[in-house]
Amino acid sequence: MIPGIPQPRALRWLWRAYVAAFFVYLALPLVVVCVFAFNKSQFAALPWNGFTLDWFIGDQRPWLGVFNDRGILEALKISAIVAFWVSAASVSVGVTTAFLFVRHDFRFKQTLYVLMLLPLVIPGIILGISILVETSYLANWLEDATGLWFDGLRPGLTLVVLGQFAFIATFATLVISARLEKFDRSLEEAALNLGATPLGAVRQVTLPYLAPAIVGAALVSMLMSFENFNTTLMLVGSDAPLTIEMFDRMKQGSTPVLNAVSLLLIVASSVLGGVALALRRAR
Amino acid sequence: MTDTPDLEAVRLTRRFQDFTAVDEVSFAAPPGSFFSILGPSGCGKTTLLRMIAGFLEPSSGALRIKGRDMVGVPPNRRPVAMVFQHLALFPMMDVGRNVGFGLRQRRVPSAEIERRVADALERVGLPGFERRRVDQLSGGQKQRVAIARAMVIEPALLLLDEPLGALDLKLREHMKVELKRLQEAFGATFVYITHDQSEALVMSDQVAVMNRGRFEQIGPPQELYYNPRTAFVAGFVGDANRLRGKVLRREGDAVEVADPAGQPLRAAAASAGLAPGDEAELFVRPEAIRVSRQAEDVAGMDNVFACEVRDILFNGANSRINARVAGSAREFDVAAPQTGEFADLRRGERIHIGWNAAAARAFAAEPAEPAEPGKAQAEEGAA
Amino acid sequence: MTDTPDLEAVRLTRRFQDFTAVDEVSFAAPPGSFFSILGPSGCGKTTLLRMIAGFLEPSSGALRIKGRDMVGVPPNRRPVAMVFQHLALFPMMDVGRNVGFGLRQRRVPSAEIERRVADALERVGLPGFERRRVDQLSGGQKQRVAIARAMVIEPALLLLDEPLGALDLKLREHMKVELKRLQEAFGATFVYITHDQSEALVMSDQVAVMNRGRFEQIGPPQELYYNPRTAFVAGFVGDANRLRGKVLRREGDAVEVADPAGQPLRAAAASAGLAPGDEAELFVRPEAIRVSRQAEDVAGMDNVFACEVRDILFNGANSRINARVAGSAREFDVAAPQTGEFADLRRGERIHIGWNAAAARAFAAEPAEPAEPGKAQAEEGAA
Amino acid sequence: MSRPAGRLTLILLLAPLLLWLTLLIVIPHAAMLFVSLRERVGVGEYAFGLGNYLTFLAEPLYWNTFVRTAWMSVLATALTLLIGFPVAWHIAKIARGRARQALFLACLAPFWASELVRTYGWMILLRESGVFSAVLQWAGLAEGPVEMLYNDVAIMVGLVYTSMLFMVVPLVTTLDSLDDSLIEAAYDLGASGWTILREIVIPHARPGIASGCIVVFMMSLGNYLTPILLGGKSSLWFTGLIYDQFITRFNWEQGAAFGFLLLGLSSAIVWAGLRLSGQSLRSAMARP
Amino acid sequence: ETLRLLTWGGYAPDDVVAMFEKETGHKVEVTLSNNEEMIAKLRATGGGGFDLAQPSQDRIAGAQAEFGIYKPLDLSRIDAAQFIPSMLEATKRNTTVDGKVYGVPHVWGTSGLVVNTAKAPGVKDYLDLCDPALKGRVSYRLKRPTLIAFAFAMGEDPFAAYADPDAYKAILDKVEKKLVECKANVKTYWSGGDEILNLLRSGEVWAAMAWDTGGWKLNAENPDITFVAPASGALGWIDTFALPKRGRADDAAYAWINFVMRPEIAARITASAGNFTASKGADAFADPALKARFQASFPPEAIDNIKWYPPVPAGLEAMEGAVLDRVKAAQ
Ligand SMILES: Nc1ncnc2c1ncn2[C@@H]1O[C@H](COP(=O)(O)OP(=O)(O)OP(=O)(O)O)[C@@H](O)[C@H]1O
Ligand SMILES: Nc1ncnc2c1ncn2[C@@H]1O[C@H](COP(=O)(O)OP(=O)(O)OP(=O)(O)O)[C@@H](O)[C@H]1O
Ligand SMILES: NCCCCNCCCN
Ligand SMILES: [Mg+2]
Ligand SMILES: [Mg+2]
Repeated sequence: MIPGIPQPRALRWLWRAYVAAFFVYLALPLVVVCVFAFNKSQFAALPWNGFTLDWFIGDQRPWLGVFNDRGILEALKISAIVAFWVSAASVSVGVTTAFLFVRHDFRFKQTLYVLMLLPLVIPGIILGISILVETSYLANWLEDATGLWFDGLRPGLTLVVLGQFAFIATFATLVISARLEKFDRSLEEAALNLGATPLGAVRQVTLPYLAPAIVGAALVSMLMSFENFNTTLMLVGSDAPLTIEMFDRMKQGSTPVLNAVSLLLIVASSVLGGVALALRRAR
Repeated sequence: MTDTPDLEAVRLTRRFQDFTAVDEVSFAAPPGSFFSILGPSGCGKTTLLRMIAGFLEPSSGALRIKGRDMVGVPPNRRPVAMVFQHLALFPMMDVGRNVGFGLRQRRVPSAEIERRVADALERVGLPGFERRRVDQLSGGQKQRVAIARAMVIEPALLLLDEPLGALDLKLREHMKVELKRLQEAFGATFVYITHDQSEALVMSDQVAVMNRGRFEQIGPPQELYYNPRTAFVAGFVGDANRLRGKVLRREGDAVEVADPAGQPLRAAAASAGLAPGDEAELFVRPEAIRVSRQAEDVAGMDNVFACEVRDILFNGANSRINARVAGSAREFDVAAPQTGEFADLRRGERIHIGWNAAAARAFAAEPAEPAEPGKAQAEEGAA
Repeated sequence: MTDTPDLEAVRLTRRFQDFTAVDEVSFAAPPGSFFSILGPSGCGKTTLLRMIAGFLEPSSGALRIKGRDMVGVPPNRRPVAMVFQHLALFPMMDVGRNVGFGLRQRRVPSAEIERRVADALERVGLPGFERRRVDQLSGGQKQRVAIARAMVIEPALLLLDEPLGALDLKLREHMKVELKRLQEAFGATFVYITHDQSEALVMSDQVAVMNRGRFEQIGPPQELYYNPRTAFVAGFVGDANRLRGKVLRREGDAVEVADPAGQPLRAAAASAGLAPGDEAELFVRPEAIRVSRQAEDVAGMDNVFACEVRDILFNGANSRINARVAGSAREFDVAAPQTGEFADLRRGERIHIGWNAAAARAFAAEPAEPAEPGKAQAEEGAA
Repeated sequence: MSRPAGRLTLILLLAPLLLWLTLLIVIPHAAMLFVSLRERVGVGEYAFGLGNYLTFLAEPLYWNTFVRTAWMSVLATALTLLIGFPVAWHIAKIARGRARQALFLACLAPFWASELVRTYGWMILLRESGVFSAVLQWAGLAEGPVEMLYNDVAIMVGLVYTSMLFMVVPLVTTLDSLDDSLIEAAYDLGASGWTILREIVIPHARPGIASGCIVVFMMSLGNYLTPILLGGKSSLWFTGLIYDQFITRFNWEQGAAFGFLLLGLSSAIVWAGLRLSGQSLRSAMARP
Repeated sequence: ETLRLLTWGGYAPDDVVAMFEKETGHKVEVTLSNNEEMIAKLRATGGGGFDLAQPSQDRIAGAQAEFGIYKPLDLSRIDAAQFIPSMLEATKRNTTVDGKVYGVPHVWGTSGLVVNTAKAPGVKDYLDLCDPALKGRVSYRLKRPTLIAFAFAMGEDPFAAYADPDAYKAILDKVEKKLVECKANVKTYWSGGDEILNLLRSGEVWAAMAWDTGGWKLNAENPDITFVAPASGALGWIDTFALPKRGRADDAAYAWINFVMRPEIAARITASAGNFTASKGADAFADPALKARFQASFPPEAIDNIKWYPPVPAGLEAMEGAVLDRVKAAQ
């Protein structure tokens, strides 16, 4: 298939069929997950026993729906809290780091840049255990030394946030740097020239220019945090975020309440993702 | 208005490491004038302008605006406004907020901002454009908004860094005239930089020709065109045929230069210091050469050649004849007379060309340089 | 060589959905000629060229290359080669492999490829450039490599889609002449598209002026310039002053048109069908207008106006006087005589201008159109 | 901006980065290395040594899992490339306007739902009482229920699915930047489709292929969920071993050693990939 | 106070939590887990993050010796009268380290076989799971109970060998071989209680080694499926209450223990988890149908044959882990 060049009809059809098949392959698992959220069966499998909304609104075990499932709701809340902090931290550091790498020259810049990229090629589980090991030893040492307790250094939400931040910050930095690089410095100079102070120029011109990237990075960070599993698994304490809760339930063998949560997740993240994409377009 | 120039530079110099981008440049732009700095790419124009705007510190020399010394004054405190090459309109603000930006920085009350913005937009011919988004404007409109934004703060000086560079040909032609009219309307001093000689010639009261960090000549456009003082100016401003040869004789300002193709070439105006035996470069403008089918028609002129037509470059009023001197490799570009008298000229035909010594100028030849633009540059490539 | 044209199109048409991009275009390019298609952006030039190259199927009409019908023949089977607007040199190959690409596809033995590549590079003035990387070439060199790459396969026809568009001004001037010389050297038929009238005029044997999918006129450059057959051609090819008015009288080809500023305007050549009462458009080239300080000098001419100098656009040999008719808003662009006789003309001075009916042409006025280029387009913005 | 102010800005901007990289990347890995070099010699007693690494060498099971994980990840990467390339080509070069946007969006959408949900979907599809089995029986292609879960093919399907986005997006980006006129020029000069693919498209897309492959390979190698959930009784995966050492054997020392081995393996393969494709980490990864 | 409870599925049903919260004002957060993960989590947190854990009684002493993740119970705060005395004593004994008691009993039950008698009528002992007729229809966990169970079924006494690592190793080798042979029969190694129920329910699995309670639950839905006490003896386990070393809500933890050991509450837990508790007198409140199923599965001689887990000495688990890995890796 060559763009703009006439092709035999059969080849064109074959090609289209392949592309169509591909998108069916992409959609199938998600569609199936969603459909089985409405099956009147305790088990997400065939046969189809009829339509039900119990997995959303049921209030009696085992027909307990998402909206009445304390565990799921709690996990959802935890995920949201984690996502909020991860995204806030990643975006803040992303902005400062983007300015650093785009605007400044200093010794070891290249080395630091490569180091900053590394989290992208460290398997999540290893990131998780390495932070677990570090903080455990640190906590043990601090506790031995002071006799106090350092709960923040033990598996729990703080570590989950830190662990996710460790690699999501790289994404945020890349997204924001990409936009900052495209920023025409003469806009800032124009602002100075028109009487703005250096900070005023950044505030009135540069940051508004970066806004779509910042919001986009925040949304992407939230999505990544929400769906992170590998790193979180190693750092989670008593408060399980949604993916961990769902994984535990899957291992335990759960009712299609999982399908219902998944459906909600798919809808919510598509909306968020759509917004992030629209923002990227809007530049 | 006093006689203090709006802008005055004295031996202004800027070095980057061991490279001197601007080299002891001195000039003064009188109030209300359109002052252009014309030079090839990389000659230091932007560096100079950025020093005036305060984005770069001079390495040495003095810079005064309205008589006030500018050294150490940050850009946001200087009474200059700038129109950037790519205009640098703020894309996140509408036209009104763009134009009002400078006033907001000065904490002008918002009612007054509104009034002055409306007024500025009116003056650039865009009344009521306040709520337009920047990306909804055409190239020419953007240009005018940039000027309004700069002029609304009533700067002593407006600096323009090749603002027409990004426009397409037709619009550029139009904006040349427009810019000059705006300058007159605002009555402000414009300092305009460009590498396009036709822009500088058409718009300016004064043009400074810059080359390798230095000013080669400052003067009104006609003076540069008709009385270039250096070989560089002669070659860079306007088209010219360029001839090299050894100086044979010198009499006052007039010289005779040896030409391999036959009779010596005569020029009435030679630069000082050009002595017999020196390598000289002669410049003759295509429109200064007379062309005829009959040898007699040009016989009385100081320099005459019998040629063969190599190409006819028909281009309406700007048609050229490319003629090669018979029995030589020397070529001339000759303006085809606008009378249309040579419309039937054919390639290979024999013609006679001639020009008077008064139409030619001679300079000491510079060694051919990569930084040199014009004809020579376009010949690159034939390794 | 026979008389079969290298390229022949008969009522060639291409529609996109309900939009007709190329509309019943017919023409023939004789062997060895330089054939240009000139038209404003969006008029359908690229669409036409892509049909010739085989990247688009015509909706109707016939297309023959060297007499062979081309409908249904895929691009890689057509005896044409194309030089793309951005040249489309393969950045992943060196110059030699770029030029040899077409030969490799034809399974020419590699020794012969080497020989022919060296030969082609030699002919475009780049001998020994085989091992250079594409990004090490200057703009003009790239241009020549693209031509070598296309010519090495000895196509019947070379198609060029605005190949100079990406070059800067000086280089473009130079390459105009160069391209024409290369065409002569290769002796091939070039079909060249451009929206720049000066390119078309300078290089071509024949120019087709295209507008909104149709050919308005085909002819040699001089004919288009001096005898435009439509208002569009008159306005698009070369500069012209454009005057509107109602037709008062018609005598043979001559017409008289009412002018608000006073006496009627006379034109010797009017398009057919222009009748009294019709709205007409008159075209007069700036260089066809005589200018003088004395009214007597122009008194004998068919059209005369007393004017005031509004602007002097000094540009060396191409200087213009912008004159406004006294007591009216009508403005004229007049070429300043190259004699330098008006060098001391000042703004606001009174002058007299005049031209003969023979220098003006009249056409039925078209309603002002956004697709129309030229002066009118540059006036955009003043809302 | 004056010099001291510039310095202060630099320090303020540098601080968060340095804190992040040292506290969350450098020191943790150093700590992990340290732990991996501790051997358990008795209840609560440890000594320094390479014992944990020797255990790895001595036990073929660990070796095999290591090699198997690497090999399957390479395979998954290759499959993802083969399957994704035509689609990326379609999006970048063939689809136009709104269709193009829609297809690109359709490519992204599944990845906004979590990996867990995607894998769960495959479980519902593949299991014996699942959709495929039912469809096969309904179509008469199978007599009884067919189990498609719990085997390596299922793992492969899941891995390819899960990484598809990370292949398609960089490919679309690079293919998008390939000027159509290069293809047309080649075609115009007589090239066939294959020649164009080999001589024009692939050389141009190399950076995208490299970055796509690196990311997909990393994701497969470091995957935990997919092999566990889809692989069932044969779900041997090196990350699983690491998890087990940490969680079910409480053997952090061994787990840390495994972690380091995995890190070494991934670094080595990424490095080799970059080498082969003439890319740098910077050029391959810095394209969000 | 918030009580962060680390426990098994079914041990903290919603209604009980609600009653407790209402009565005491403490809030309860439940995290479901299994023995290994409980230890792993507590190890990672240094005994923090949770206020009350419920590991099995045999898994406390070793983990405590190695990692020190629990704190001793203050027995004075536990209402001993609510416990079945023999079970309380046995558990205290097994969970004593350095003279301090770390666990008291809560729920007890057995592991044995859950069989779909219509499809796999012949399954009476663990080794029957390896019958080629059951290819692809069997499931068990890949955890130490399976090793122990197969060892008993192969005529060994692994508990007796606990003190003698070499002997234990020899037994494990035998078991490993058997499990590798048997692997073809396995559909998947299950890990969660509801997972195996779903597999049996849907007919994907016909016979499994599983907890008794699952069998009884399914029996209520489908009479073909039931728990079978294996001929070589069911394995008896007791899940306990233990206090993580750095729990912060001891008051709530003790309150919870005393609350759920009340007979009427214990009966609710039995109803939810399916297993009986160490609560004295809860029997009276238990569902008669459940009791009936228990009696059907456990005739008196089967009860006598239950093999109760002794505490696992530290270090054995590493040996078992390697065996389990190899079984998993086998093709
Ligand atoms: N920050 C810098 N460091 C080193 N050299 C510089 C710097 N800025 C400019 N130069 C050099 O100074 C010279 C003049 O640059 P400048 O930008 O002023 O040229 P210009 O006349 O504006 O050219 P153009 O027409 O291409 O914009 C160039 O050779 C450039 O390479
Ligand atoms: N694939 C297409 N679908 C619909 N309309 C098209 C398509 N290709 C071109 N057109 C339309 O056909 C007209 C002619 O386009 P074409 O590209 O031939 O113009 P052009 O003369 O080459 O212009 P330019 O000088 O800007 O390159 C334009 O209005 C364009 O919008
Ligand atoms: N080896 C000990 C097994 C303990 C099982 N507890 C099971 C709880 C099931 N509901
Ligand atoms: Mg510049
Ligand atoms: Mg075009």
